[in-house]
Amino acid sequence: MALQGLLWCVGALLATSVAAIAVAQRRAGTAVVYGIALCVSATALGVAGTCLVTGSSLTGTLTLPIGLPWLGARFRLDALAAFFLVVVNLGSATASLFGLGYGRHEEVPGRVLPFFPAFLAGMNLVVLAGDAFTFLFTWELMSLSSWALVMAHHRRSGNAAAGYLYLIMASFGTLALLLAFGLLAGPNGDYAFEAIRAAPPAAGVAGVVLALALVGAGSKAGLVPLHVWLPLAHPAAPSHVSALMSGVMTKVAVYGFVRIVFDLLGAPTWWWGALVALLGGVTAFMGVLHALMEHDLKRLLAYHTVENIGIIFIGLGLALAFEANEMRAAAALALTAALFHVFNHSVFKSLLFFGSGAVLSATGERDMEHLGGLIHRMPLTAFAFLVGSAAISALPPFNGFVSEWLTFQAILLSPGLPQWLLKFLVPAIGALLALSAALAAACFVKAFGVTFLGRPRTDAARDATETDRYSLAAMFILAALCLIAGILPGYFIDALAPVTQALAGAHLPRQEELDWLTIVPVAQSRSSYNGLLLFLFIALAAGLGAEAIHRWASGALRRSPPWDCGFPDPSPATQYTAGSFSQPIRRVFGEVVFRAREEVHMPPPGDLGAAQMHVHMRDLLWDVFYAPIAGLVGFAANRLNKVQFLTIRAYLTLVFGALVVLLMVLAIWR
Amino acid sequence: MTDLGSFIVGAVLVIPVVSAALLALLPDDRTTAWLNATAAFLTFISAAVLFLARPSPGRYLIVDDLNVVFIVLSTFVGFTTSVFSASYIAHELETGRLTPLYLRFYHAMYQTLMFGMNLALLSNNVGLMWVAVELSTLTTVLMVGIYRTPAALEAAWKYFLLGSVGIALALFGTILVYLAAHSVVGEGLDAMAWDVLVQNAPQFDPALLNLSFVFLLLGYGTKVGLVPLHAWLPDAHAEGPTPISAVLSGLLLNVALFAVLRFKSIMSANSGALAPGPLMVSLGLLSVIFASFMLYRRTDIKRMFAYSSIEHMGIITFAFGMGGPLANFAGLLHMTLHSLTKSAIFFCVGHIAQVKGTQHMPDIRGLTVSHPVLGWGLVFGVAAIGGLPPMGIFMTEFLIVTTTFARYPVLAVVLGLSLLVALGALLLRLNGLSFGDPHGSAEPAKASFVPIFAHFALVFVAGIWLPPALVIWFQHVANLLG
Amino acid sequence: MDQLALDVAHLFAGGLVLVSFMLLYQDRMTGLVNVFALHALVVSSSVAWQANIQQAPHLYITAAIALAVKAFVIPMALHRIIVRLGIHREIDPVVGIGQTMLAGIGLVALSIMVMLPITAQAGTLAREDLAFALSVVLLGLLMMISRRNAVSQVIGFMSIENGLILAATGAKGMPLVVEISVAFSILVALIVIGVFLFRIRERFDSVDIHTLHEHRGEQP
Amino acid sequence: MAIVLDLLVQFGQMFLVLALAPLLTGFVRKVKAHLLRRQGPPLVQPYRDLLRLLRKEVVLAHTASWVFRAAPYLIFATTWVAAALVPTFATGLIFSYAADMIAIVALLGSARFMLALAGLDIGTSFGGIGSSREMMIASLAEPAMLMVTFTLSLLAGSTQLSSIAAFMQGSAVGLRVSLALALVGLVMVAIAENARIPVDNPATHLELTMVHEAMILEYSGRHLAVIEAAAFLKLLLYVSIIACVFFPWGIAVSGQGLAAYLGGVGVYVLKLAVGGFLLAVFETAIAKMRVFRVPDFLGAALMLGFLAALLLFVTKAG
Repeated sequence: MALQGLLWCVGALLATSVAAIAVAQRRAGTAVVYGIALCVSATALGVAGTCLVTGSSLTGTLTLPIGLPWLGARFRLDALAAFFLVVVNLGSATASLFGLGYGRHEEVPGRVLPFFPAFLAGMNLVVLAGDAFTFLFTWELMSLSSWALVMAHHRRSGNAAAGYLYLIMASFGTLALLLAFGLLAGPNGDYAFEAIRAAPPAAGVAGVVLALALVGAGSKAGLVPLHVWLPLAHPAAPSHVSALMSGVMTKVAVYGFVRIVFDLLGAPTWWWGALVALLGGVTAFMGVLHALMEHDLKRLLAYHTVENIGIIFIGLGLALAFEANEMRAAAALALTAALFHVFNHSVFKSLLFFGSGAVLSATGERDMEHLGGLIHRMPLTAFAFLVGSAAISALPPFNGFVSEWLTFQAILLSPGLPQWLLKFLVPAIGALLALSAALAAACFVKAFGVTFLGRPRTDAARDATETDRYSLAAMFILAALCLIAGILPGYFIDALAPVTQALAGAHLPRQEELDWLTIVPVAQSRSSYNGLLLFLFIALAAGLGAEAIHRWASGALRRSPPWDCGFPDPSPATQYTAGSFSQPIRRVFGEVVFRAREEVHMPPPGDLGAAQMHVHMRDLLWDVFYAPIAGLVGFAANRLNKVQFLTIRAYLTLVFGALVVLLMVLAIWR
Repeated sequence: MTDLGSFIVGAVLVIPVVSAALLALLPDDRTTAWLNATAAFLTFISAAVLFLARPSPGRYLIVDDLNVVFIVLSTFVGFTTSVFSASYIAHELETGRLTPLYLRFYHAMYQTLMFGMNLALLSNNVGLMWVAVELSTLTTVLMVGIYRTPAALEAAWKYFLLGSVGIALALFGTILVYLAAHSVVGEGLDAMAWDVLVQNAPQFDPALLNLSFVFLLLGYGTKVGLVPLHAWLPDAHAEGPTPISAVLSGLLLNVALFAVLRFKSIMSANSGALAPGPLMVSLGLLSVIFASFMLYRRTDIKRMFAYSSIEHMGIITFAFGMGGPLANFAGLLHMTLHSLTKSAIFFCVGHIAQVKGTQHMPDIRGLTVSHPVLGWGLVFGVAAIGGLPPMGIFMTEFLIVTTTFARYPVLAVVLGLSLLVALGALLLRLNGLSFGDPHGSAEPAKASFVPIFAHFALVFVAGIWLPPALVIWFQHVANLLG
Repeated sequence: MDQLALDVAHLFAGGLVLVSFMLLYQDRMTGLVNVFALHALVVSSSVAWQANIQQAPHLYITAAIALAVKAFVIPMALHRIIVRLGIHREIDPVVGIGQTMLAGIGLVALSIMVMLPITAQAGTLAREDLAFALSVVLLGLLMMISRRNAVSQVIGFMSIENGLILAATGAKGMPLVVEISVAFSILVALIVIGVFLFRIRERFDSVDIHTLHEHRGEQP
Repeated sequence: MAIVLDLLVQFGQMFLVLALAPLLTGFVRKVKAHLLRRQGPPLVQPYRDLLRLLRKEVVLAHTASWVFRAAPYLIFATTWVAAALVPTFATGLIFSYAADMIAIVALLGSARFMLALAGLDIGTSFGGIGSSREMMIASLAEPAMLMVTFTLSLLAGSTQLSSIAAFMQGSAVGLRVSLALALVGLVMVAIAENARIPVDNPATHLELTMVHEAMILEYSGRHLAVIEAAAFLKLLLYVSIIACVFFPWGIAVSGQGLAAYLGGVGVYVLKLAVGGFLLAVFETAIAKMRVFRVPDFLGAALMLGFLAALLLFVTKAG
């Protein structure tokens, strides 16, 4: 029943995208399309949410007579799918709401409106798909529609190249998944998930499938070193689409990985966990370092998506390791941590991208070095963005901290793992996680501080105005969710129980009965966290302090210019910039990771010329993984291209050679 | 029914001949284009009737499950191409690249080509088929050279020579087949008739069959455009009139491949002969790899899509070489969809080249801005030909790669990676062609979009939903091919 | 009688291979054309003989066509082309005549090797004769690719055709032989006309790469 | 009735730390002064400073936003809550299960986050310097702290401070290498986090070397008072963590009655005195290092914590 409803929603979205081609040019088109998208995805959100919470009418299956003729298109709804549908449609609904306002600034609605609903439909369908063909079909559909959205502003420099890289990497991932499913389905091609689940592959084959799934899903989710397209493509799209791509589409990729590895692949082997978790740790660390070096606001956010994907994969890897060692409860904890972080990241990453979109539409700037002081002009946006920054920096009492706390708890359970490699690996991963959490905080002090605080660095920033109410509504809904999920995590964890039960064969103790709404992953004595109590304490303490001070201290206040240290220069250029803010961290990590070099040209004394400083950084990952491939293809293309310009005699020689070779084959084959 | 069937078969062959004669004689150039289209339409209708009424196989002609698919497809594309050619040729006359005299010649040759291909598909006789293929080759040679520019002449000449050598090889193979057959089924026409050959294939001398297949594969493979026999194909596509490029890519290659398939079924019927699969697989894979790398350095838009045709012919040959019901099904479907998609792409490209006045890709930019229909049409076409959903080729490539991977993982990986390389090249060009700031003339194209949309609609629907009747049909044929 | 007939046919086939080697050996244009006339003569007489022993009168037509077209008309045309286009007498081979001959011998050996496994008696055409036909075809191809010279390439192609006709007529009772040979003669005639029309100087290459880059829309 | 009592004890601890914090700082200053052969300010000087500041007016820059004005209270609140959650004189208080060590680290993290933002809010280069250096230091100190946390919680099988303290009181501990490593690491982190020599000099006002002071350069009046109080609390918090984890003797267990509590308080004050004395000695003994040497210092701390955790991972059977 629920499944039919969801499919109807998808159908409505597809119909909308077709209709959008017609209405795109009208003025009302934007409102109509986003309005419909909002209503539909809100409905889908409601359906999926009720399915997840009540568990009613889960595991419905449905087969439509399309797609592969002898197989049909199969759709299936279970706890895992329901959870990810909640994530997808929450993001879609808020993005549509944001688009209601933001879309009015769109200069080429004809290139955005038709593809936006199709993109939403694609993401929903991937999660609903019940056989390999439908899964890949919708997966690629999702990529294609999002590619079209990335190409929407194709005339801006760099966007076309970003779209190109994106589509190539997406197709590469699809190829890997294709091969994975080819292995799972076997030679006579029974692609239905039921059939695959019924006959899980042998251990060796399963290892290959895992690697392929890691490549396929990882290239979409942005696992290092397959992440290169992400920071280019996500910012290139319109901001609400960037929010969807970063906050939601990467989660769909995570869904694909979980579906294949936890559901279809049978019992895991311990080294899977080691591999996945290690990749996750490296991804988190590299992602946040890249983000720190970035001063394009949207690209910074995209790199943080890479970081959070890494955190999610750490959780998944730990879950695999625990499951391989039959530590069901621990596996459930790790999986819960990962999935909860999936939800949290989708919330605050969408929020942050909305904020950047509001800034972009208010100032036309994405470069933080040209912003500043926006908190005075756009206070509400600033507030929402601050909440998002605190959440993504894993600060209590917001939701980001809870999921990272759960991940730490899972790490602390891992000494129980018997394998030595894991014993050595897991603490290192924990260190990486801690490091990237701290660096993320630094990075968002930079992002919020340089963008919203201080003095405006350009006229665009000085003349900015607060964004429209639709966008604000979208942002504040998400900000509220960040706080609620942070202080009442118990309910969310309980909602995840059926998922972990289905995948890991266990679930966390039921949380909502505990007094004071504490969350207790394993046992009271072991560890517990109480967001509500912390929140109340902080509120109480702050209230007490403020009250006492306003009661007894002097309320006198005098405005004055800031202390200039005897060097009065009103120019806002004297402020700390994003680059200078991250300089110390660049000095600490940069030499190793980026081969960062600083060149300082100091004019001789008496020369009034400006001193200059250049920072050179190289992306070693690109140099190691991608440059060789590109070079190889170019080389082969150049060499083979000579064949285009031979004489007819030479071509005849080719024919003759082929003939002689085949005849020799015949003569020898006998 | 059978008499109606034979009448229909007669119609499929006679209509082109008669109309060719008419078109050669009629002077006026306004009506001839539409006469051409009408004739093609009638041919298509009568071919479609063959689904219902089918004659019993004769000494010279036969209609069976395999070739009826081909004949309907080729007459359909022939019809749509003639519609496209009407608007295309009108523009050529205005710009004066063609004189009315050449136009008469062109239309007559067009119908002759149709006749040749239909005959090749319908013939129940290896010799007759050989003659028909040679006929269609000669007509296309003449049409490729129709612009009389040095480049066109050179392309035609190259095509002519390589084609002739191919024909010679094919003839030798045909003779060997006859030699293998006539000691079993006796002399005369029986020893060249398909149905007889396939029935008696098991008793033939394996060694002779092997030898003949080598020659036939190379001979007709030259027409298919398999690497390293492909050299004529890119230039012939690039220099001839665009309708001819569409017909070449959409139809003539299929006809040659059809011949190879016929002989493959004979080979696989004989247990003693060497399996034809490995040969076809290796040639196909070679073509795919080679063509995908050749795509990168192309600057002429039609030549680029010609190389993409080589690539897809390689995929189809690979699939048929793999064999097995799934792979054969995928091969048939891929061939059908490729014909539709590639001819539609050439329709787009033809109009684009006309409005922009060049085939040099660096001079064509930002089409989605200046000519939205053509630009997005090109995007759609490239997405379809690159195997992206929701277009049908995704399904066939999905089937081919997965089934291959289960059997020969290495081959599947190589195939998949080279498909990726090809996609990379096409997208790279597409970025320049369809996106970015427009460049060149922005005057609206006087184009007939109906054929383009018709083909794309078919491809799109095929990607989402295949009619069950068609599926059963293809599966049946796939099982026949073994 | 029958055995003798076969031996004569065998003799013709062997002779044809010999003449093909003579073609490869030629280093003068006029000599080449004359030897080709001889090639055609041998083929046509072989065809006539086959017509005789198979009691297949229609083969006489093929023989006549071969004799008329390829032994007289085309050689004359070629002589005229040589004179008209003022092609210098030397034919410039890609590799030396000697290596070419060696390669040809290798090809003959290859074709015999390929034919060995054939068991069935292929009509009046013995296994060896088929091998001879095949080697004539291969030698023709070798000629086409080992000469840079248009006329000699045409001649190579025509010798291929002769080999085919030898095989075709040898295949007893093969239908459509006449039609096929006619069609093939048309093909040859077209090629010759093409050489004549396009003023192809001493090599195909001249209508190929050197003059045509700018037309190709491609940069090498 | 019992719960009211428990609540009373809990809040008693909250206000106890608040009351003791300035005293500790004053004590450290006094000892340092004595070591330098100076008289030094009286012990209660910090209280006087706070009161004086509270009575002064606030001089607020034109460019200050609400972040600048809200930050002090939030910083104070988070630090205070964190400090109040640390078991000082008694373990197992009613809210002790909220006293998760990771949570405490994160609370201090939020305080630092707000402080750094406040530093950037005015838009002068001093604030920028301070914030950027502070975050650089934190980006190494926080992981080090977490590694120490790992070590302790792996030993005690819990991340709750009171359980850890209870475990350390027990006999099962013995003398462990990893504990020693963790102690050293924790001390280094504490020095860095509290802006003490050699990382930072709390007494300096030379812009180029200061970190913490640079961030709060624009603060004045009551805002400055609140921030100073938060800083006092932070120092107290670290000393009490070290005390209750590594020297857990004499801590009362909840429910033992008032006498035990009073005894606990006495021992606690004693521990604070010892800790303060050692800190003063340490600070006077060495010189401040360059800012860009700090990463090496903290990297060492991180390495120590990591080694400690690794040792436990490898030795612990599971």
